[in-house]
Amino acid sequence: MIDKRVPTLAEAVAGVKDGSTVLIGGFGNSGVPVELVHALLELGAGDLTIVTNNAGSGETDIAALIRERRVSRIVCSYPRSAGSVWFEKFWRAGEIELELVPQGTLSERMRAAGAGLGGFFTPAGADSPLADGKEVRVIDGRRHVFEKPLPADVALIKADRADRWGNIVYHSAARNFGPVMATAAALTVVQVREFVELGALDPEAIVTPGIFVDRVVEVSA
Amino acid sequence: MIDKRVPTLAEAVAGVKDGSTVLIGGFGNSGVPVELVHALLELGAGDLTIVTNNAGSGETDIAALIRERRVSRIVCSYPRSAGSVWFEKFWRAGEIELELVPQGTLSERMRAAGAGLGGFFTPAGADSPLADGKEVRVIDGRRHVFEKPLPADVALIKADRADRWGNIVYHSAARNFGPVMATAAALTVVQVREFVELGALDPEAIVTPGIFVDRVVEVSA
Amino acid sequence: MKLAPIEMARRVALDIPDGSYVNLGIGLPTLVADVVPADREIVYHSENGILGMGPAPEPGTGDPALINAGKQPVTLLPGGAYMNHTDAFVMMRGGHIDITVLGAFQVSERGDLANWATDEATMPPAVGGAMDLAVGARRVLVMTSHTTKDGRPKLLPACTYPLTAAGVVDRIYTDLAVLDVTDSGFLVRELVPGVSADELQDRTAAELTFAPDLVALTPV
Amino acid sequence: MKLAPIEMARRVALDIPDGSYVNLGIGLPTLVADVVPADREIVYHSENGILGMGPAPEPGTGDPALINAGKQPVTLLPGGAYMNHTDAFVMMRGGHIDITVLGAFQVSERGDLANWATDEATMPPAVGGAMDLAVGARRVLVMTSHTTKDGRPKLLPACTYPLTAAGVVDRIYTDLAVLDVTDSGFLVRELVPGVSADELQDRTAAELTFAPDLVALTPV
Repeated sequence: MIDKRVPTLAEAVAGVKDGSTVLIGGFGNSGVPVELVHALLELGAGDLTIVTNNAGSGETDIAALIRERRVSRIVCSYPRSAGSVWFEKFWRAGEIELELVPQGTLSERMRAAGAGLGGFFTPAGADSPLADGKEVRVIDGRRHVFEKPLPADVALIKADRADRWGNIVYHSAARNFGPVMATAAALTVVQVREFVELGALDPEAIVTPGIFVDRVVEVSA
Repeated sequence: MIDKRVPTLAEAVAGVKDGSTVLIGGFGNSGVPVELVHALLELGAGDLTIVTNNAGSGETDIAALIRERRVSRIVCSYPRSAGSVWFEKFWRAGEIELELVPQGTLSERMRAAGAGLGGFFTPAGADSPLADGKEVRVIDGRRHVFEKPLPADVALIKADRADRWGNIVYHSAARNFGPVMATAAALTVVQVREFVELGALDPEAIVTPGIFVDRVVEVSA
Repeated sequence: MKLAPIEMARRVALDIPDGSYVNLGIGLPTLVADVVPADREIVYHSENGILGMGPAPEPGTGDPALINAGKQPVTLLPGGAYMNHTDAFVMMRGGHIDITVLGAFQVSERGDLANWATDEATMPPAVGGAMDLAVGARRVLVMTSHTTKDGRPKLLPACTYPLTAAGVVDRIYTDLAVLDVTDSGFLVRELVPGVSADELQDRTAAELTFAPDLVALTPV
Repeated sequence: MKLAPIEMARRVALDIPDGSYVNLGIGLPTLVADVVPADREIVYHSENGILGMGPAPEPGTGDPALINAGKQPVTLLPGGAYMNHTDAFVMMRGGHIDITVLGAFQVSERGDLANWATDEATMPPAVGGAMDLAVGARRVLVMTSHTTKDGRPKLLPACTYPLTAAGVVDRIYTDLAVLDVTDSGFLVRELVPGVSADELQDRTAAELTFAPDLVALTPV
């Protein structure tokens, strides 16, 4: 029988190792798997590469991971925000490496990893210094830059509901990076507001099918 | 006001020109926009390049387009079927050109067109004669073949319901190529079983947002 | 005399046709949604996976997860849809957005846009979705003050800051003028009353051409 | 003595663990779904956008749009989901399918698979999703008669037909034997009673190695 439900946040993140690449969902404060990130903090894994859109804000979740020196490298599109104090402090001190990626390319690189593709050419960034050192090719008269897949060891995602097969639906704009991150990681962990019975989710409306999900954990709002 | 609903099949396909590249949804007999294809036949446009998974069967829809000599070229993954008599006849006579594309590559090439990408490397087909004449690159120890975007002039799609913004939901496995074809064509035309009021479709479950759709027409079952 | 931000937004709004799919950049451009004529139905897109975005909710109401690209609370209109980030960028990069309105640090006379990084190195760089929008939207409109706060020109023969994308800008709306990017450089279409052609040229590093049918850019 | 197709299917089914995501190729492999032990929960994938596919509906019932890759009517189990073609192939090519069972014209001792085209040119070529499955599934099982109808070997030092994919086959289930593809070629794991090692070698063009713990492939 397939049952991807785990009872605790600790079990949800169990086994994440030092040096892992971890995808963390969310855009601003929408869709961030705060409780899973705190469980990762508790677990103690360090030397992490974090792939996420923003570099944390305030004192919780991603900012806390950075503050506690668990993050050696961050791959993101927009690290700056009102409260990105810890990231900025470590970045200025040269203690955290930043790989800046245009947001569409960030998402597409994860998709390529999940889709088993070897890379793609995109016009985004091809005219900018972000293309430095990368292969640039003119296709149909337009400059394109070659971008590689971005696979990961772990994805931490927040969603709304899940069944025991790991089928997932999200809530409004909290969906954001969840579906693509689920495809790109060897271990995909999803926190949801609610477990539902198998068959309760509309098969026309399942956003992330269980094949992409390894563990689901319920976190009451 | 946005209103993509058109009252007749003739208006739905109006303006399709000789020499167009036309994407036609469906897999086997599931999800084929039969009525739209018949309207295209009626319209009379010829010298068409048809992109579709199968090469028609029996005497209707795609088979009829071929029989009536409207198709000069077909791009598909699986032209052979029990009733693909007309395709085989014209193919043997050298009167129709066939570009055979692995099914995942067919779908992915349309996605690349819709997504504004310049092409991608895939392992599918890289070891086969289908890679002949194409760029092959070893990535992470595996052979990949470079595949180009496949954009089109027109897409003909069958779905279940639509609102006046052109938001679309599908029915079970008839969804197949519809969503990706909708993104890849300059003119996307969708036949649906039923029009619904704006706001009637669940925003969490809309599969093809109206931004990808130009015309919708109701075809009663 | 120069236009206030809301007056600039009203001018931009006039150029957004009924039925357009529009993405408004963070900052100044977001003002445009508030002033589009009421008889036009516009579908607003947000890079974080919203199509058919509506205005901010009443204070104290609304869905905390439903925010726009600038992380401000918004609503969803009837007919709106949610999608994942990858699909939101298919819309942007794939040429499905009719119009984007973006801010700018610099625009060159060839339509090059620099709006993500300056030459200072004290703040970490950030790019977001600007590059995908700039290369992908069918029409790229820039909305910006004509000069920097300390009076330096933003419209240049060539950008000195790192590019967002080359040759993408179609039209620029400043607090002084409306300019098209043409094959022969900046063409001034509209000019605020009280500012002379010479004065505008003085505040512009690139050479300007003035349209024969130059129109007064009167605040509305 | 050789195995009947349903006996081959039963043998394959034993190697499909509980909880697997499985794609069965058209033809012989589809038999496997009917004989998987009832205590195993298997999620079947179909390339046309179905995950969690169930058996054929009762005659006269069912959804005409709900067909499998072989265009036969099927059903959807509770927990099943529909997806578009592109996403169905993300699952296939992206390494998310645990096991695929495919038919074959030829398999080489290096695990090369030829299952889409022969050398005859009278029929138009057709490929379908075979290449994406072969390169993408975590484990590629081949289910085939040991020789062609006219007795020619299908297991070869090198394929003579155009390849589907190189070096992808993990294990082969024939009507005579179960063979692993190893770094040193075909390793026979199980052999039908009544067929000697020499007889099997006679029907195989590639050189065979026999496992020290060779097991009798008894029909179940």
